[in-house]
Amino acid sequence: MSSRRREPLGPYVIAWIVLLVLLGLSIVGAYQPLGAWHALLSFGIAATQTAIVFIVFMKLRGRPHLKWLFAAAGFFWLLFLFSLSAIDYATRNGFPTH
Amino acid sequence: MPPVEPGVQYADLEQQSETAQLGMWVFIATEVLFFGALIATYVLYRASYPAQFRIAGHDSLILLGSINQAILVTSSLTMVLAIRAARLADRRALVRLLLATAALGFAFIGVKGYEYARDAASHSVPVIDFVFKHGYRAPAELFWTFYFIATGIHAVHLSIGIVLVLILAARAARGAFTPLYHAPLEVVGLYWSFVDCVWFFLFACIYPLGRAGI
Amino acid sequence: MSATALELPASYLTEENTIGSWLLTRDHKRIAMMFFCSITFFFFIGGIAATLIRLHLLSPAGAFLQPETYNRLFTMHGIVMVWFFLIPSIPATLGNFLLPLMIGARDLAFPRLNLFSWYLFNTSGLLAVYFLFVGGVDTGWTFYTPYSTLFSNGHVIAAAVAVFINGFSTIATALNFVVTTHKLRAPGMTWFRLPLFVWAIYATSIIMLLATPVLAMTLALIALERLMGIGVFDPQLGGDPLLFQHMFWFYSHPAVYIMVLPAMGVVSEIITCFARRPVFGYRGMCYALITIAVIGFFVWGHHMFTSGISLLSAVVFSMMTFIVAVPSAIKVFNWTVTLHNARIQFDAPMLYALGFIGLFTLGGLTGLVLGTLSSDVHLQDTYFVVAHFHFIMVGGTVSAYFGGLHYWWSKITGRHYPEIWGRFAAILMFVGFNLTFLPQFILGYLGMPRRYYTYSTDLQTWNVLSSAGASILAVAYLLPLFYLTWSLIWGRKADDNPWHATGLEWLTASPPPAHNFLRTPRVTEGPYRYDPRDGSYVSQDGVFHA
Amino acid sequence: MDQWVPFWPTNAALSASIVDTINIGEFALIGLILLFVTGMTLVFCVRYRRGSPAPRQPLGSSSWRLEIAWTAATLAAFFVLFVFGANAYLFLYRPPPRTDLEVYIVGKQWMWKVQHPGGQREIDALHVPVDRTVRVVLASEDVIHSFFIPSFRLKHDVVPGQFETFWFRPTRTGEYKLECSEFCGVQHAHMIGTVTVMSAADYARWLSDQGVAESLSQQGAALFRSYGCSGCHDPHATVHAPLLTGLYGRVVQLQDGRAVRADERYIRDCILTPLNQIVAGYPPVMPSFAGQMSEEDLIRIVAYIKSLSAGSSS
Repeated sequence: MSSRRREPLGPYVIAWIVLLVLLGLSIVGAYQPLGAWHALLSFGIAATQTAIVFIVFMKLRGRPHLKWLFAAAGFFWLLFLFSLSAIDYATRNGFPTH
Repeated sequence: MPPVEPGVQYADLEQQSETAQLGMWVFIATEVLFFGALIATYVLYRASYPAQFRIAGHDSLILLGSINQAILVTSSLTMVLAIRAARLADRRALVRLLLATAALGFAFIGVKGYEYARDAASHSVPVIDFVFKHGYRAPAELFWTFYFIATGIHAVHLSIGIVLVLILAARAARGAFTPLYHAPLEVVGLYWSFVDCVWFFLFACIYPLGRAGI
Repeated sequence: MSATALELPASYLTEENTIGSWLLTRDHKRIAMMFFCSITFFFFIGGIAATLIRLHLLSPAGAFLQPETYNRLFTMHGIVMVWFFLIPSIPATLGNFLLPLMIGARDLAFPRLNLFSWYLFNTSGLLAVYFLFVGGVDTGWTFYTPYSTLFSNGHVIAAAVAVFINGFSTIATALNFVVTTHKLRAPGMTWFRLPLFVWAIYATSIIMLLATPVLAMTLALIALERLMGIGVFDPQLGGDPLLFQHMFWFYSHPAVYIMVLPAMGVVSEIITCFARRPVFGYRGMCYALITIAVIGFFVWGHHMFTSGISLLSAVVFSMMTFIVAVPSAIKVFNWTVTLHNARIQFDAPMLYALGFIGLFTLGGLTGLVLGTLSSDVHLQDTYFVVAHFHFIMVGGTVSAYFGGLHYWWSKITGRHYPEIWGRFAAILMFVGFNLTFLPQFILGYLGMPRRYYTYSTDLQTWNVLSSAGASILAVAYLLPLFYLTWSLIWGRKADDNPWHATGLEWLTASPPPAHNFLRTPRVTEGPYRYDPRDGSYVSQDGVFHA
Repeated sequence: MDQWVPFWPTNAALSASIVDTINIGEFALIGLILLFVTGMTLVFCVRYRRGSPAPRQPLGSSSWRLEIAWTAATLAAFFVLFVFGANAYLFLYRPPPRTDLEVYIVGKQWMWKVQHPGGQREIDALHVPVDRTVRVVLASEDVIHSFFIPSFRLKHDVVPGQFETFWFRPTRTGEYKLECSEFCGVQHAHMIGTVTVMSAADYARWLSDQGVAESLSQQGAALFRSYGCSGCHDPHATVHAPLLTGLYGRVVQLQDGRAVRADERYIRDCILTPLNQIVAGYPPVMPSFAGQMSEEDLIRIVAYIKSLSAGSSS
């Protein structure tokens, strides 16, 4: 955290522009006939945007290095919440009615 | 300003700052699970009732959602620029950027409020005022329930963020932050950007649905 | 004992003694003491409920309670014991007190957050006491939908909010522990020099951080559903009650590990000290703790084998359940082998720890029976399950909690507890516990469902035995309350390291001064460098003691 | 129940024999492990007590061989248990190899309502013949219940909003407890009843003594007309709706590409949420009957639709 180091402005602005472009892509993509790929596209874009914010705005690469561990831990456990309950839903005989 | 002393348990300010940032990252991990649980319920129900979710999602207001995303992304930018200003000891820019961040936060809440009003006008508020429109069945109400709970909890998070940023702006105006000591800015900045990330996923859940025909 | 002791200022207990100085303290030791008072209060609330339940079940028709009252009592017993006693028990008291001492820190990373956690806990506690007095909740601690949202006439919303707030207290404490362990270790205190108690608290905190938010969200949804009639889990509105169970157990199964991992840590400290031997397989013990913390998240579905989840997912969850049992088995074996070639003293903490091993082993093994898919079809929701989890949580966690309390009592208060009474209570607890819960295994296999306020007459013998055991257990739990309080004033004064143990917490005075250490200790040794041949030891700062 | 102090429940069904066999093996194994651990602990405690003259070996530095050995051993033992348990579970919870009889049971606070295919009804009681495979279709009208017969070592939860099915094969005549094992409210402990297993002759006599005019599927046929189902699903109807003859048990091709077997659950879903499974080639015009039919009426109509399939078991 040395104060003498140059503080570049460029990465922030570029990241901001990329985020807005991705937003546009998400909107345009929503109107394309992609069928089941819609979900993948919109969640893929959300994940990419999150990755950009984490890495550039939240400086995931600097000190303290351990933040990698915790940034990953949340998503890792979430993955298991999703996948293990999805096993049930995907292979249960039909869905609850209403 | 007198130099800031580290807490008794810390060797120096740098250790204290790193510890505070690590604390926020750990908190973010819990927040990922908090919102993740909600999004998990959404995904499992959407997988159960794809057609109904498309029909209901089509009625969400994608223009307002997109404007809001642009606002939030920009506010994240002003937030990191504020931290940069603190590092460069530019107090004027720091205060202005913090105020801009809070203003963008307010703008988000304002747009969100307008969107809620429009949703209410089209009778999409579950339980209170819900009309089963063209092809709506019960799962469509489930979609709108998720919409209001998720965006509501997100708005609460954002409001907390606005309060924190305003407090920081007041402290910054008094010159509390220096290139050596600005850990609170870093910590709140992490929080702010994370709330932004939550919105990316809520956007993906809510707005793109059912635009390309149902 | 050490030179530093003479120059130390007043202890954390005597330093400043106004009420304000306690209520606004940032000292982790004082906050630990305040947590200790809070959870003791709730332990007795929950204990009273348990006593009434067991008294009522003396008679097959039910002795004196109305069904509504009975249902509220077992719900209250569950909610209070799980969230207001067991989950904070070891971490918030012993963990809070010892973690900074053991790693050589002067306080936790975020002392104000620590205090805030105590206030959150008490806020939720007050809310809990409130809903208990205005009529209680009758859903069972599991809050299953749609009963809790559509049919119950108890104060479900108040209970959900109480547990929600309680969850944030848990998260705050856990966050503090994790960050402290990462950032505030004394020089030389590498990860593999940490005492196992620290490892256990760390692993527990990870579970707390990542499981509790899911519970918080689930309970928020339950409260909203009940309050507004929205249909997240309501089958009439397209919701799925089983999704609630998935979300609930995603937290509540790891919650069992939140309760038992710190107990494992306590027992590791006690056994090594009283066996005067290094723990067998230290690294294996560390890895086992972390493995349990991770894999413990993947087994929640074993609470749902009979609920109608897909057969494939049931098979996956069963397999995971067997896998998570392996590290627990390793720990039991390692503790047992630690006694080999040892030099064993049977002081009260050791008696509690030995009791823990036996009870935890039986609890874990009967857990395997329940994890076996076909057996669970018969045993799910019977008294077999009740007995099994009480073996883990009460036989395991509460035994270890009392063991730890006795072991560190001199450090916490500067006084010795009366040894004879300590041993007597430990033995009484073991006997009373087994008498209470062994008959329940048989009741369960005979098919007595849990949460029944009446039962058929042929089951009375076992129920009476269980109630008899419960009365012994109640006495055994009351005893320490009396003699430990007595020792605060009349107990023999303790020196810095009465057990001749190796940890850093024993290097400072008993009770420790405000910021723990005058000079930050330099760590050169791993934990548990005891020598069984003559009982000598090397403390973690490298000093040899004969 | 014939023991003074019961220790082991009676074994009255095929499932009980299966579950007991695995459990006895498992109890033996955990008994051995428990004996081993407590035995070692006691021996060490005596031998290595502080005052004892036993020699203490210098401490070995390597422990990993032993640790890996017992990790592998426990993993292997647990895997065997897992395989036996999973195998038996799949046998118990999958559809039976052959069905002799079907019974429909609705749980509600706080009773079990049983409907036999012949139209006989009973509450908190279930009569079944011995040595016949009985398939049970479960439904709940309110909260989650769990249908539990300890002497059969079997239970299955009943989640509202969907049918659950399981089966048993009684092997001993007599009366056995029937219980609800999932907490369901104030009178949860009184949601109990009796399962009576009878010889084939007694069972036939019991059925005829009930004095029922219409079978379940006949009752369903009447409902099929009164709810207006026949208006579209009748062979002579003008609306283009799928014919239901021979539907039950067949594989149905859905519009979204899925192929599902038409079981009770599928038929129920089609009645309540028709838009979620549109049959390929048909317009999505069927109205939903959610909230209009009681669970018992649903069961009757499902029984009728099943009766339209030749070779159906009922």
